[in-house]
This record gives sequence, C-alpha cells and structure tokens, in this order.
Amino acid sequence: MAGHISPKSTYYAVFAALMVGTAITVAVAFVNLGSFNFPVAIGIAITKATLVILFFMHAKYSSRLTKLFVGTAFFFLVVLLGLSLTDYLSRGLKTYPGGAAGAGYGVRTEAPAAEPRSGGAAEH
Amino acid sequence: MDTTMPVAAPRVTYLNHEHTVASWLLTKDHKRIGIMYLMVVTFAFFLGGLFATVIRLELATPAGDLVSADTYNKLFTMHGVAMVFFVLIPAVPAILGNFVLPLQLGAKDVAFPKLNLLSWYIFVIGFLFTVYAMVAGGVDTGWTFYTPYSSRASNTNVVATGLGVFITGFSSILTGLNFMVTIHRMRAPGLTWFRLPLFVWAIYSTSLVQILGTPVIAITTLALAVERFLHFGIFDPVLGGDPVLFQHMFWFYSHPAVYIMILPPMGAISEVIAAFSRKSIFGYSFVAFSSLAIAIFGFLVWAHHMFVSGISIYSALVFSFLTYAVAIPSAVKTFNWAATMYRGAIWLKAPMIWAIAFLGLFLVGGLTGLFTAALGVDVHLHDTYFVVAHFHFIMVGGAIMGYFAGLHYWWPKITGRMYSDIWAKVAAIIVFVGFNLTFGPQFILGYVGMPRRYHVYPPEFQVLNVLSSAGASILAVGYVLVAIYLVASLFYGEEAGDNPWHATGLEWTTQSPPLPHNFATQPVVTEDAYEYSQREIKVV
Amino acid sequence: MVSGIPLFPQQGSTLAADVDALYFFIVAVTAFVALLVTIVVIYFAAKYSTNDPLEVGARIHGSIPLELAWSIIPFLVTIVIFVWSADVFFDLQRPPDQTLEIYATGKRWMWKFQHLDGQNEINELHVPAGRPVKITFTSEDVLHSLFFPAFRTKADAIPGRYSTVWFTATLVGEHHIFCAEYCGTNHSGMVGKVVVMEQTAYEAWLTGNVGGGTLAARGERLFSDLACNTCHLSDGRGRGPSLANKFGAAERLASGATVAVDESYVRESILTPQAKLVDGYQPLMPTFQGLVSEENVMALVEYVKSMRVPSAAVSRAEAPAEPAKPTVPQENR
Amino acid sequence: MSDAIAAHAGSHGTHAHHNDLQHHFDSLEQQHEAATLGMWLFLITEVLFFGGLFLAYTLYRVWYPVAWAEASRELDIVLGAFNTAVLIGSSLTMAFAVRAAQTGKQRATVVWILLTMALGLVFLIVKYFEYKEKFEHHHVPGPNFAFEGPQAGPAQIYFSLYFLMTGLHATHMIIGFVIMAVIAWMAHKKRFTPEWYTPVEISGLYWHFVDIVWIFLFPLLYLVDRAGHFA
Repeated sequence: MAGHISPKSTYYAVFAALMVGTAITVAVAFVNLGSFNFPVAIGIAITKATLVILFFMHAKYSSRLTKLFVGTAFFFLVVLLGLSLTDYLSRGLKTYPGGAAGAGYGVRTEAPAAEPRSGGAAEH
Repeated sequence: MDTTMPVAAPRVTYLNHEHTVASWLLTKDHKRIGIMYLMVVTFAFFLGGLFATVIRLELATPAGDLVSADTYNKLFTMHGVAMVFFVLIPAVPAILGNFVLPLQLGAKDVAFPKLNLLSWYIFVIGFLFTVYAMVAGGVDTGWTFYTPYSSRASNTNVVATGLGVFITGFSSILTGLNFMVTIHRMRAPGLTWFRLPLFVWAIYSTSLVQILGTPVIAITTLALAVERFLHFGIFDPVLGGDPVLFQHMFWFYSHPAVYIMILPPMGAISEVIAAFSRKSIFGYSFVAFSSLAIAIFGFLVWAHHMFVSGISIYSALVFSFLTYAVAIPSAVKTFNWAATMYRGAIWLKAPMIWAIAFLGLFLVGGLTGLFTAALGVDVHLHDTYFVVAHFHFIMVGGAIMGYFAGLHYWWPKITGRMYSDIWAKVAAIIVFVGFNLTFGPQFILGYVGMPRRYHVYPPEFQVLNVLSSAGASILAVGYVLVAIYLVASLFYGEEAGDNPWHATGLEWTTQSPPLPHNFATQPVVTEDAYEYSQREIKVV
Repeated sequence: MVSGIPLFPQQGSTLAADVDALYFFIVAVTAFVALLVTIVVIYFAAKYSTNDPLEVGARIHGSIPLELAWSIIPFLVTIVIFVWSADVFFDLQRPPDQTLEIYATGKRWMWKFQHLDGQNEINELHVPAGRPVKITFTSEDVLHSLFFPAFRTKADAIPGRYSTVWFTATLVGEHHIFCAEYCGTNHSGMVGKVVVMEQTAYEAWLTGNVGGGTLAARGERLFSDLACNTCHLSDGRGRGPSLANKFGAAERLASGATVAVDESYVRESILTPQAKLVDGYQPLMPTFQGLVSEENVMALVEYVKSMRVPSAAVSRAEAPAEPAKPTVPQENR
Repeated sequence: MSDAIAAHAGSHGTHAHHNDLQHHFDSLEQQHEAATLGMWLFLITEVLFFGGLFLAYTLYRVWYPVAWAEASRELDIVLGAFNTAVLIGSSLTMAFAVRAAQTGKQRATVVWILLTMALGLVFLIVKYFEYKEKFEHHHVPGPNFAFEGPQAGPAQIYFSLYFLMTGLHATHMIIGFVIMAVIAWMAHKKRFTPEWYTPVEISGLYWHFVDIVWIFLFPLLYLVDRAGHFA
C-alpha cells in the first residue's frame, strides 16, 4: 500500500504558512474593520483549515470519494448554519404594518428611510 | 448462481457453531449482533407499547380518572422516547441491516466487526440509562425536550434521559459509519452499484443521515444537560437566549431521523415486492436515487415543525416549499412499487400481505403530510391530534409495517424455520384494521381542534377517542399474535430451506441459517438485481 | 350519541372558511391519489396473483416517460397547494391596520387577558363579533401556545418576546381556547373560552366590568411609581429620551443601527435597557427584569403607545366600525 | 474510532501473507481503505457535532455584539495565540510521524509521536491555567457567575459557549493523547511497516482534525472586537 509520501519541505512550508496565518489573524483583529472583522477572521481560519486538510491530512492525494466526503461535511454544515439563519436574519423584516416578528428584531444598520416604520432590512 | 454446497446434517450454522453465553456477548458476527439488537428492540417495543396502552385507556374518558396528570405526561414522554430512539431508529438498520447487509453484499462480515459489537454495547448502555430514568421516577418533557420547560421547569429525570439519548446516538453513528464503509469497500466481485439490491441503497442513504444528523442531536442534548445540570445558559430566555434555537437544533436531527426510520423499511419493501411479484423492480435507478434524494433533501426541511413556534414567516415560506420538494421522491417510490406489480406473478405469501398493508398505510401517512406542510392549514393543525395521527401513520404504519414485512421475508433465513403463513396473514389484517381504527379518528380529532398531549379533554371529543382506544386494543392483539407465532416457529416451524421464496439476492444463495462466515465460497455476481426473467433477453 | 360526533370544527372567524377551503382541496387531492393507488394495487394483486412459486413476471424494467410524469405532475400539484397555503398563511399572520388590541400572558397554567379599558380576565376572553382583534402575548415561564380552533389560528407564547394572533370573529357564542404547546402537569387544564358577543352586548359587558382605569392609565401610574418619569421627561431634556410620539417611529441607536419602536422594542428596553441603547444617551437605566411582571410591562407598553400626540390608539369609543372582511394592507403603504 | 484502530491493532489473522490482515478482508489495501474511509466518516460526524455549537455562537454573536466584545476581552490573547502555535506545531510533528512510518523509520516514528504528545500536554496545561483563572474571576456560568455591567446575561451565554466549545475540544485532546500513547507503544514494538501503517495514519487524521477545530475556536473566542469597535 503506497500512500503518498510528501517531502519534508512541503510540511515545513505548510507549517510556516499556518504560523503566518495565525500572526495575521491576531494582527488584523486589532484593526477596526467595522463589521468585516468577523468575516476576515473566518476567512483566514478557513484558509488555514484547508491547508491542514489538503497537506497534513493528505486529502490532496486521496481518492475522489474522500474528497467528496470532506465536501459533504462542509456542505451540511453550511445547510445547518444557512437555513437556520434564514429564520434569524429575516425576523426583522416587516411582517405587518408597524411590527416585526419578535423582540427588537427590527434592527438595521443603514440610515432610516424617510417613511418611519417601514421595517428593517437586516440584522446588525 | 447457486453456490450452496450440500452439507451433511446437522449443518454448522452461525447459531449452533458455538453455544456459550460468552460466544454471544463477545461475538463479532454481524448475524448474531443483529439478533442481539432484535432482543433489546423487541423489549423496548413492548415497553413502549405498554405505555401506549395506558395512554389509550386513560383517554377512553374525558376525565383524568385512571392516572394522574403527571403520570400521564410521563407515559407519553416515555412512550415517545422508547419508541423513537430504541425501536424505530434501530429496528430495520440495526436488526435487519446487520443481518442481511453483508449477506446481500457477499461479504464475510461488516467492515469493522468489533466496532459493530461496541455499537451494540453503547446502545444497551444508552437504553439502560433511559430505563433507569424511567424507573427512578420517569421524565415528563415530551420526547422533544423543548426548552425552557426541560431546562428549568420540569423536576423529572431529564438529564439521565438526555444522556441515554446522547449515548445511543453514538451507537447509531457508528452503525451508520460501519455500514457505509462496508458498502463502499466490501462488495463481492461483480457487484457494481447498480446491481445492488435496493435494500442496500436504502441502508446507504440511512447511514448518511445517521452520520450527518445524529451528532447534532448529541450536541443539543449535551447543551441541554449542561444547561439543566450546571446552569449554563445557551437557550435560556432570562439571559437573552433563544428557546427557538433549541428547536432548530433538535429538528435538524429529528426531522431527518424520520428518514432513518422510514428509508430502511422502504428498502425492505422494495425487496419484498420484487420477490413476490417475481419481477424486476420498476424503475430501479429511480427507486435507488430517490432514497439518496430523500436523505439529502430531508436535511433541508426541519423548520416545518416550527411554523407557529415564532420563526420568521419568510423562513417558514422557504421550509414549506422545500418540504414539498422532499415529498416527490417518496411519491416516486410508491408509484414504482405499484407499477412493479403490473404483470407480475404475484405470490400472496405473508410478507407480501404485510408489504401491501404497508403501502396502504404509508400512502395515508405521506399524503397527510401535504396538510401539515401547507402553511395556512398547519397553523390550525400544528400540535393537534392530526399531527399525532400523521406521524403514527408514517412511523408505525410505514416504518413498523415495513419492518414486519422485512422480518417475515428474512425470518426463514435468520432462523431456518418457517412460521405459520396463515397466522401471519391474519395478524397482518388485524394490525391493518386495528391501526386504521386507532389513528383514523385522530385525524378528525385534530381537525376539530383537540391538542396533543392532553390528559383531560372536552367531552365532545369522547366518541372519537373511544373509537381510537378500541382500535388500539385490536392493534395490541395483532402485535401479540405476531410475537406468538414467530416464537412458536422456532420450536414447531418447518425447516424453511435455503430459498423458500425462490428469490434472487446473494443472501438466498447461502444456507438457512447461514454459515458462521456467511458463504462457503466467495460469491461472484454476474447480473442485475431481481433478474427473475434472467434467461430472456434483457430489454429496457 | 352518533349525532354528537363533531366531524368539522365551527367556522368562527372570517379566515376559518379560507383555511377550510384549502383543507378540503387537499382532502380532495389526497383522497384521489390514495384511492387511485389503492385500487391499482388491489387490482394488480388480484389479477396477477398466482400460486405457482416458479412462475415469473413480465420482463419490464421501467419507463422514463412514466417516471417523469409521476414526478412532475405531483410536483405541480404541490406547487398549487404551496402557493395557496402561503396566501392563507400571510392572511393569518398579518393583522389589518386598525384592530382592537388585547394583551395576554400565559403562565402555568392559565391565560390572563388584559383589555385596553382595564378589564382583566383569566381563561375567558370577551370579544366583539365583526371587528378585527389582535392579541399581543408572551409567556412568564415556559412555552405555551394560544390556540383558537374555531378561528383556525394559534401561535406559541415564548418567554422573552411578544407573539401575536389576530382574528375577526363572526360566530356569536362560546368557543374553546386551548394551550397547544406542552407546558407541564396541568397542560390540558390550561384551557378557556372565548366569548364572542354582538357589538352592543360587548359594550355592555365592557361597562359592567370596568377595572381600575384603562390599561394606559395603569401604565401611567406605574411610570411614576417606578420613577421612569424622573428621567424620561416629555420635553426631551431628561437623562433618558423623551417617549412622546416615540411609538411607531424609528429610533437611532448608539451602535449606528436603527430600530422600529414597536411593542417588542419597548418591552426589551424596559427589561434589558442596554441591549439597544438610543444614540446620544448614557447607559444609565437599570434593568427592570424581575421587578415588573409581564402584565405590568404590557401596561407600560400601552402607556408608551398612548403618548402619540395625534392619538391613533384604538379604544372602544373612537374606533371606526371595521368591515367584516379586513383588507390586507400593502407591503410598503 | 478507537475501536477501528484496535480492530487493526489487535487482530492476528491466520493468513500467512500478513499477520495484520483480518479474516474478512481480502487484502491489506482493502483493509487500509476501509479504515481511512471510516475515519473520514467519523470526522464528518465531528464537524456536525461542533457545527451545532457554531450555529449557537453565530446567532448570539450577531444578536449581542457588545456582550461578545466585552466578554471576549476577558480571555488572554497571549495564551490563546501561544496555544494555537503549540497545536499547529503538534500537527507538524504528527505529519512527520506519519511520514516516518511511511518510510519505515520506526525509531523516528516513536520520537515524533512522543513530541506530538508533549505539545498536546503543553496545550492542556495552558488550558488548565486559563480555566483556573476563569474560576477565580467567577466567569464560569451558573449561580456564581459574575460579570460587571449591563451585559451580564448575554456574557453568560458567551462563557457557556466558551466552556462548552473549549471543554469539548480539550476532551478530544485528552482522547487523542491516549490514542497517541497506544500508537507510540505499538510503534515502539515495531508493529508498523511501509506496507502497513494504517493506525498511525488514521490517528493522525484525528489529531489534525482536533487542530482544525482550534484553528476556528481561537479567532472566534479570543479575537472578538479587539479593535474596540463596540467599546
């Protein structure tokens, strides 16, 4: 059974990239990007995780079936988060004149429209 | 492909090659493990049935005159927990799947036999936890464990029950994992994906749901346990938490769990209908892929349990639409089963009678789902007896009837004995009639407004409730009858022979009961499943 | 005895007939499919039955056109049901502009209703026929669900936030109120009745059951008892924002976001004042969590609502007569 | 999954060609593929297991940004970053352990695994001191929870999630530590060859996964609003 044997240099390179990624994510956290801090942090984490999966876990050299399973896991994770958030992110939308669906959900980040009570568009 | 070897009597079988208790408790043989699941699940089934009996007796009158309100609440909770987690979810995958799957694949065992045994022990430990919770005072949250009632208000054994469910979940995950690897890596030479029996496709799809869904219920019950036990706050509205989040997480598993219950029986039904129509299944690839489609789409519809729970109405719209999408593959399966019977040579033996009864009840169960998926109607029907009737038609009329069809079909292979065909048919008819009488009136009860989980109810609902209770007593007779003649067959049943149904499929090519390692020689597959008319030229 | 079996619930509201029409449409569709498949299966089982175990069936493997037909046709039918049901659902979820408002609280195991004119009821609710009624409610402990079978509507009562149901009752008489979400020991005892009365009888009932002033008046008393008025000065010079004309407006928050001031937001501001701080004010307000009951919060909410200058608050005397069939307002007016 | 390892570790089949081949497999290749596939499936389960907590985290972070910002500042970013580096380092040593097993360097395999375990231990010790600090500051959710200011309620939700997420992660670390001890012992007994090193590989998969979880937990828990947007 001949598994793929990566050269040591690959592992050192991935390790270096992960450490740099850690440094960047800490540094960026201290820069005020407004509401973009969260997505940037997640983006860096996803990149780091991808490196670990591809090289340390040899997914890059694995069968198509293994790759499919890795994709499946993340697809259903997105389903869990995404479909739940269809509820939470649309609760602030107007359901009837002057009301939103739940406690203080009618919050939005942009300036209010001229017409009061026109309902919010999104959460924070 | 007759690979059976003539063996001098008494034959060596998986049942008689070892006799000690240890040879059972430490077995790595998938067939023996299947039987061990059968024992525990049957016990849980009659335990849950006992709770149901008391529930129906109590509801025969509008007043709460048989048991107290607290006792009643515990009864329906424990009925739900026992039936859902310890009967419906393990019944077909863990019993029939364990026994039949490696045989159908032409494998010597599942991929990880020790893991398989470990799964059984985990299952039993989880069950013991739950039984302990029941014996030590019971639990009264409903099997849905909604917060904040379960985390703050109830003063019953929520944590112990939750841990029982948590532990059992790992058994389910590991079984699914084991089967999935087995199907990928242990198929006999020549057994390509599109030659697989449809039962294998169903088990594969089920395993996918078990692997993807069960961890979410595990983390949900764990979060509930720490919230209740250590006073953490994750769903606690007092701290600003959202009780509805619990429902999202709970149903992310518990809706697909319905497909863990119903997909494997659907697979068994495909086997039975093809075998007793002596015909290739109609639209093989459509039936096969509809299993996968149900498994995947099943994860996209969970919030249809929450249309009046305070979710956004736009989200409700999305989930209602997706729910209709998942209805289609189930409909496709049903139509294909009916079409399979067209110009078949239909042999009306007991398994086929159970399968036809399944078709009738599953049809009603599936179609009434169209009501509860319809937003405008569900606002009225939600949490009424209509829902109770609907899911019993799916879970009992569908899953349990399908399980019985499969059990009757493979019983001669499992035990080597044939039960009484006539009694089996009588039992099927009794169960069918009793079932309809029990749950049919509940549709009307729900529509006229009787909420579920009611210990006492307004007197105008009594007549329908009495009908339902009467039906339940008929149903109970039917189930006890099944237990009697199946047990009797072990002692008085005729030798079944290796292939009493003249069916295709590798499991029928070995002896009954099978050899300890399944096959005398490695089977090789050269044709599609269900090739009854194999000598004729294949035309599609 | 048999005549006493209810097969159909009473149609007690304007929307009940709409729900029932959809219900019977689905009954028709499903009954047709169920009968069709049942007849086909029984016919095949009878016609092709054999006792020769070695006989084999015909060599048929499937048919793509049939598969497509019985996938696409049911899908189209379900789309019809989906669209229709969504329409009914939106009617059920969106009350008209002008409604008679009632507040309710669920707690184990009773429903408490508060009328704007100060009448309080437990497990009994008097409403006039022919006028849209909107109930704003919450729970003090666990989940409940306020269910009016005769009006075909229900919604869960969730601790920590407000839910609403609305209906225009049409059938004078008494109808059930149920708790539909399991809530513990006496869940099945958490029932009541809604008494639908003719307008004149309703007026008489209201005057015969006057409580201690209107709900808003009770809220005003609480407003000073709890010393809210020491900061929330109406001229806007207080340490807290003026509440005059606030209800229904959009409030700018310290975080830069804006929030629509509705019942839920007022409730949240009383119980967790720091959650959505108004722009330009210090986070000085203490929480009233645990100090004010949900019923009193509702009185305060109603008082804040009454501070609108051209009062649009609907009270019994000045409410215009509503048409029996309310029109659903346009999305953005 | 530890059983999957044990299944391979403990069985000595009667087949002459290789004593690590179990009777129900036809070849070592098939056995290896089955084991790695099983481990990947188990990791899918793990993704969804933590996924439920990520859902709760995302929801409440969106709802309570200020509480999240304030509560997160109670965590020690230096310790968090240090532990991140330690775990990434342990992933590197684990990768080298697998490589050593692949190339038949049995001595090196043992050394790399022991290094991996040492780094894991360092992580857990640091975590212990972090937890201890939380106990002392009454940041453990429950009746004794204390948090200054108006955000106490949502902050308690934050710390509930913090302890659940890091606690489950630490539990996985401890399980991984035990698995590594078994693998190190097996490697010491020269049980692995370039033809058969499956247990090292699939334990490595598990270890890397635990590392990945931390790669997400670190920014999610420690780095919320360090820039002071919601200060």
